[in-house]
Amino acid sequence: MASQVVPQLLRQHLANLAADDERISGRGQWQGREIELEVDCLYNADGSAKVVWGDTIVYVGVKFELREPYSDRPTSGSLMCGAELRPVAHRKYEPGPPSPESIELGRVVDRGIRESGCIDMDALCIVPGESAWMVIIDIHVISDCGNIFDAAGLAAIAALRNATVPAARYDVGEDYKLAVALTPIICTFTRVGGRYVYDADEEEELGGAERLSITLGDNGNMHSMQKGLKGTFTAAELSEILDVCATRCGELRELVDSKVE
Amino acid sequence: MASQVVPQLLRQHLANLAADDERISGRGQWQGREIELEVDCLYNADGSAKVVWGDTIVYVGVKFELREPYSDRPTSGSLMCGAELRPVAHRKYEPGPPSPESIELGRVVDRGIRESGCIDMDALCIVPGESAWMVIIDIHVISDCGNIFDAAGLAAIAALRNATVPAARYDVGEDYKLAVALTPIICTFTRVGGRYVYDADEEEELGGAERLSITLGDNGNMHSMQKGLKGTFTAAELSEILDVCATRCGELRELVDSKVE
Amino acid sequence: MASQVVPQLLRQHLANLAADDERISGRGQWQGREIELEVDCLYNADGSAKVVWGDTIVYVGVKFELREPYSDRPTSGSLMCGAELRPVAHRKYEPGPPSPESIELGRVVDRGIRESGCIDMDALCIVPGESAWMVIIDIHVISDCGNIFDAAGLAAIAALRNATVPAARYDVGEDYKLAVALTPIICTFTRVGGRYVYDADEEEELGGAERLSITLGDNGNMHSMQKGLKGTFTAAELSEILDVCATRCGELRELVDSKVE
Amino acid sequence: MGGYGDVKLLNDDGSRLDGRSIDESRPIEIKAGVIPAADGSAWVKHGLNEVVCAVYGPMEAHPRKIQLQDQAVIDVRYNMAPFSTSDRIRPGFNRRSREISKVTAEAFASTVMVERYPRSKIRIEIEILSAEAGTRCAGLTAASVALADAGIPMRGMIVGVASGKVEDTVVLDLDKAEDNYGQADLPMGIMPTTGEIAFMQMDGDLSMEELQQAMDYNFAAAAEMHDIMEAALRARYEGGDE
Amino acid sequence: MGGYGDVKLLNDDGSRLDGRSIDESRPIEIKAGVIPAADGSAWVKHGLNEVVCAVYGPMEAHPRKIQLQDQAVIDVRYNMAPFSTSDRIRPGFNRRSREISKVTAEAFASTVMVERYPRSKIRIEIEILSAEAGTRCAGLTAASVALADAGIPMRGMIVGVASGKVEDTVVLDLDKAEDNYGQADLPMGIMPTTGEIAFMQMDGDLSMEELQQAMDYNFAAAAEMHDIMEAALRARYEGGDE
Amino acid sequence: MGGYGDVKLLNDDGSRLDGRSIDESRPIEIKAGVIPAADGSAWVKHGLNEVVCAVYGPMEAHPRKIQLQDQAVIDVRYNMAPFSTSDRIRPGFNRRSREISKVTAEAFASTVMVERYPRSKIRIEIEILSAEAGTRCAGLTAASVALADAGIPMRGMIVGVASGKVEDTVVLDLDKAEDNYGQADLPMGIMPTTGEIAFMQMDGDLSMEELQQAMDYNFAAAAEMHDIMEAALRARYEGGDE
Repeated sequence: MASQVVPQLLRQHLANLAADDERISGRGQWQGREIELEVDCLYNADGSAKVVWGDTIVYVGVKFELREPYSDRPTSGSLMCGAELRPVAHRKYEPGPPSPESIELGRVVDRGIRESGCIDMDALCIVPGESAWMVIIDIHVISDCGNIFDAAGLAAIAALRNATVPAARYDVGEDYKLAVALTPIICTFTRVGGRYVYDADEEEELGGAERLSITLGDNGNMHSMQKGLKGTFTAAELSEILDVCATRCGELRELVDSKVE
Repeated sequence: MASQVVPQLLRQHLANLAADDERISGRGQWQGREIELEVDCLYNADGSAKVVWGDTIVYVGVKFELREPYSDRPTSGSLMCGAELRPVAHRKYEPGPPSPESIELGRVVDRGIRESGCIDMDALCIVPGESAWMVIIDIHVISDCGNIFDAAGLAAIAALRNATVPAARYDVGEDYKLAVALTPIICTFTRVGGRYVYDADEEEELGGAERLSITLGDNGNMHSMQKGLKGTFTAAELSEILDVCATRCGELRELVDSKVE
Repeated sequence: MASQVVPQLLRQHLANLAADDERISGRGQWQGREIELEVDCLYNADGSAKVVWGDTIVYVGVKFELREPYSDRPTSGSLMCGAELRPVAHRKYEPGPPSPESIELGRVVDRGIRESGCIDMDALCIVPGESAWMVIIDIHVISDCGNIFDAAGLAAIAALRNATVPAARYDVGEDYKLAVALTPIICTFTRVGGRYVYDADEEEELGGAERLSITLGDNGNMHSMQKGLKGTFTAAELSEILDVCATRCGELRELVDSKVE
Repeated sequence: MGGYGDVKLLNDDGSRLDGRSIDESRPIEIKAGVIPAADGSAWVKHGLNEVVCAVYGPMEAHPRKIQLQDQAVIDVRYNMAPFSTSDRIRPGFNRRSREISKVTAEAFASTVMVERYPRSKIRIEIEILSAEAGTRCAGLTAASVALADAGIPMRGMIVGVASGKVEDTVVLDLDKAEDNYGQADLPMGIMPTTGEIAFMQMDGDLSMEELQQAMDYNFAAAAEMHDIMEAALRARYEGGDE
Repeated sequence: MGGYGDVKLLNDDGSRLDGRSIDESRPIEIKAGVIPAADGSAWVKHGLNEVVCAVYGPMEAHPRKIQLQDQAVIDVRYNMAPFSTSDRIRPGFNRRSREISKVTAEAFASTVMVERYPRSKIRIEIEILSAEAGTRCAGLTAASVALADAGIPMRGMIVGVASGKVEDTVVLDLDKAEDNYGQADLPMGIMPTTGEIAFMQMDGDLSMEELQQAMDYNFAAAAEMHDIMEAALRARYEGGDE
Repeated sequence: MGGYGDVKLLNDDGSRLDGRSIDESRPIEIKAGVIPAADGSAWVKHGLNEVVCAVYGPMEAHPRKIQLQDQAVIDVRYNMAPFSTSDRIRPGFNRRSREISKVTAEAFASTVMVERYPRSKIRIEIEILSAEAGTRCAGLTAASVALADAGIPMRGMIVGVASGKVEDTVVLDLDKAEDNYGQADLPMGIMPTTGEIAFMQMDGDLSMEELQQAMDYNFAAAAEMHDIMEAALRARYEGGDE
């Protein structure tokens, strides 16, 4: 039976801190951890990024494959984004088929990128109905110390913007940079000690409740939202979060811009 | 460890009833439950039926797909019939890959339909060696309160007789009714309290023994038989069952006839 | 929890025997068990062999399939070798997906055959880039009483040398014998009672430690080596084993030669 | 969201292709107690969507390692029947269904009084018989009614509702064409009795103002549907199965 | 059953393509005790079919949730080796094998004295080495001999036999061509010592009279084969492995 | 081993295509303590290979049936990230990875003092981020450093090294081209402190003399690499993460 003792004590401690407007890490309510972003760091990937987000570490590799287009979109390429939460990343992860947690992570990052329209799918087509590029984004979490959604989302868009289409490897011309017109950014907020905070760390996640992840595009519009984990929220709470979200997304977009080209 | 206490008491109770020629439901030995049959009830299926058989509920949907014919039968279409005993249908069912129970159900219904010859497989061919229709029958049990074989078999043949070949969807002409020349019907008998009864309900199955399922065609010939579960029977017992079977199958065939044009 | 009591007593017993230069079966340190080899014994296989090695029994069947060559080797056929350690073979085996033990067995036998170059892969090509033979070796262990590596390896090369390419079945000409130029032989040594012995039986494996399997070709060169199970060895121990290995491999190669034409 | 600009989804008079106004739901029918084998059940027909839900439990949680010491585990399976869509769906593992099952389970873990049933499990089985845009919301609604039908105490019933954007206009309850060719979709699980949001996903492109409009539509629709759900439960206990 | 009318399966003199009369079995060889690692085992060669069976147990049933309080669980695996058929079979999951395993297990649960071994498990492993029509029956026969070889008490040995219909004629023991192009097949598991039927499947097209004829053939053949099975067991205990 | 004779792998002066001499390793970098979530970890860059390893434990072994009464179970997963090779690798089951995981686990079961942790489990997670020939050896090296970083007592650190044969010449540490077109490969896991071999695989074609040469190269390289591993551990405990 899963022990609930530690989380209960932790929950109380987090509530006490929140009452004093404090966090266990000493950070402010809307303050994130230190982030290091590195691109072009994986030898065999066509695009890559490594994000060290506090003690959380995520690699993303982008690969391209030539495929026959889907029959209902013969002039379009395609995009696939998957995540693996492998046992390397934390004591809590077990081997086996993809867990619901890893599926959710992959799909939330996928939607943010896909819906932003940052990649022109039609530009990925080589011969209509015959061959088009499939862009494959693989998220590989190496150390999970909280907020893997934001670390993965950041690494994913950075890796995409770093990506080179390997046309030469497939004998369809010369390699060229993938055109990525926009930079969608995901921000995650977690209820800790009764209130929302930005960028929860490992202990805050363990003792916290529901999570809200929001992807904003360059124009400030939302491209994806996802509520996860046990807990509910109100429309007013969402509004407050969205204000903070816009600021944080802007900062992170600048970080990406500073690292690619 | 699976508890055997309830079934043992139940078994004794069923034996006492059988000694008095009674059943737990008050039905006669060869009497079935009330049946409701509805066809054309699933919006996206190409043919469909819903059977409410006492408290047992089964949906069947028929879909068509265009496939390359098998290389050893280049001028034939094909038939696939599968069943899912999903956790929705009873407390006893668990999620996961298809159980032996669901495989047996699908295959027994499949054999009865296939061997009756009610579908002309050669008529399903569009271009020999290139494309032919695959008829896919999906049995979806929603409530299992006994005798899912007969409920599924009835729904399957009714859904087939309701089916429209979606030629327009596949750009190979206009839609047309699937030709179903015959109406094979399955009847199941279960040893309860030492003797056979027709159409066992949930408690009779729990406290009963082996099951005999027989599919009869329009001409009264057998197209499939299957003995399942622990128990044995004699040739004389089979003869008695076959007599009853012919009568029940005739009644059920009339029910199907009354619902499809 | 897996009981370790029996193995511990057994280990002590094996150590005492080894101190007196004895084995539990009465065999000498480098002496193998009786071997029966039969070829052409499976009706539907294209090549087959059965090895009865002491109380260990292994069947190998070879089948051919026509496939499109791999794009990086358009003029080559291919080879696949797999093993199944099914529950039939021993009380210890469980049903389910291939275990690490069965994967290791298949891959070690595969490497010995593949690396010996005994099959000319280019001769398996029918039309470059379009169709080539895939040779499929299936190892089926029926009774595991120790040293399945050597029994499987012997049966595999014997079945290959017995194999007929079923060209007629695939409408690509007349059947002909598969050309197998060489006869790689695998020998396995196990640390028992602290020293290495050849051809460990069931009890010696249960109370023993690491295993060294070596495949030698006709010219005496090594084609594969594999250290398995818990334990370490020294370079000097390896040298001693390699000397014995050459003798045993020669004897087994003669056995194969005596059974296939 | 396809977001294909060249498909017309609004008529010149501002109404939608199927004649609905922009803040109008598709027709909804709900029945409670439709699956005799289950402890509680419901059937929801929402437009062309058809969903059944069975609830089993509370029962002992197996295997023990999934048990929670101080509360019940909510185990949800959202499953699309193979015949529920235009192209047949192969039975078995499916990433989309796994994700929906996960967030649906988390929604109900927030509203069911799970602390009353330590070490136990409540199974919610959502089966999609016909899918025409909006099945996750219909599943939420069906599950709430099935839980109530099973007599499982909740802080309130979650109502599944969605708004979206077509031709730059926020509309309530996208149908299949609007879902395929529209610009955004915002499915939510709302508890009208408390105003809480227990479920939310969104994809597409939505400005802050559009989000506000979509949420307003969703809250209003949820309140209306809550009445229908209550009526279905009353019908079940007062007047038999209809 | 293929039922293709244009394939000739009977000669003009009424004999079959392989020369057998219509009530004649293919040749059968049986050996007991062929797998040293097993508690009991058997090998059956029936025409071109070749089958081995190992029995393990009774042993403790694992995991505990499969245990039955008052009897042993019979666990059967019918498996076709990849090289057992003309086209290679990929190892692993297979619907046909699962179904045969299930009904075979149920047959032996009916004849093994399972009540003597509460909470335990008896494993029956049937491996098809060569398949040419009739392997499920050969598997039943092999399993009976292997169980007897393991010393597991039974109410009687199940004998696997089959009759079928070709060119409108009922014949005993279909071979591969007759199975592919014939009109019906009726495999049964019969206990000749009691006259009980523990296993039955049928497919094709069979009138009531034809069924009666097929069952008569099956019962007669089962009695004959039972003698061969007993002889194999005697040979094992009296005269060594042959 | 491809063994294609027509690819030139040695220059006329006897040096290799990348300029190395025949007994020279590719450059190696090692860091300990790179994964904050783990109990111990390491990063190894060996030529173009890049590998990280996390160690968790000793922890209670679950489920109980995998427990050993008198020692710890060593549980190794060697996994190639999907982007680690030129052609993307699909995540999931993979025969090669399973085999490497098995023999790697057996190697560490031979050197970790498993008898100190009965009934427990030590997890070793090897993740290949970039694969260019030699990843199983880099994984062995990384795992040794990660185990030491986790404070798990060992009889010695296993060092992963390999030699092979190209153009009939024995060379140390094959790179990708040499691996693809060479004649033999001999990866080993050596404990330089004791001279024991805990891991060995070999494929290709190697005479007894060539084997001796290859082993000599491997032992010498292992001794050198052992120093680098110790330096990485010292750096971790003395001077922070670098």
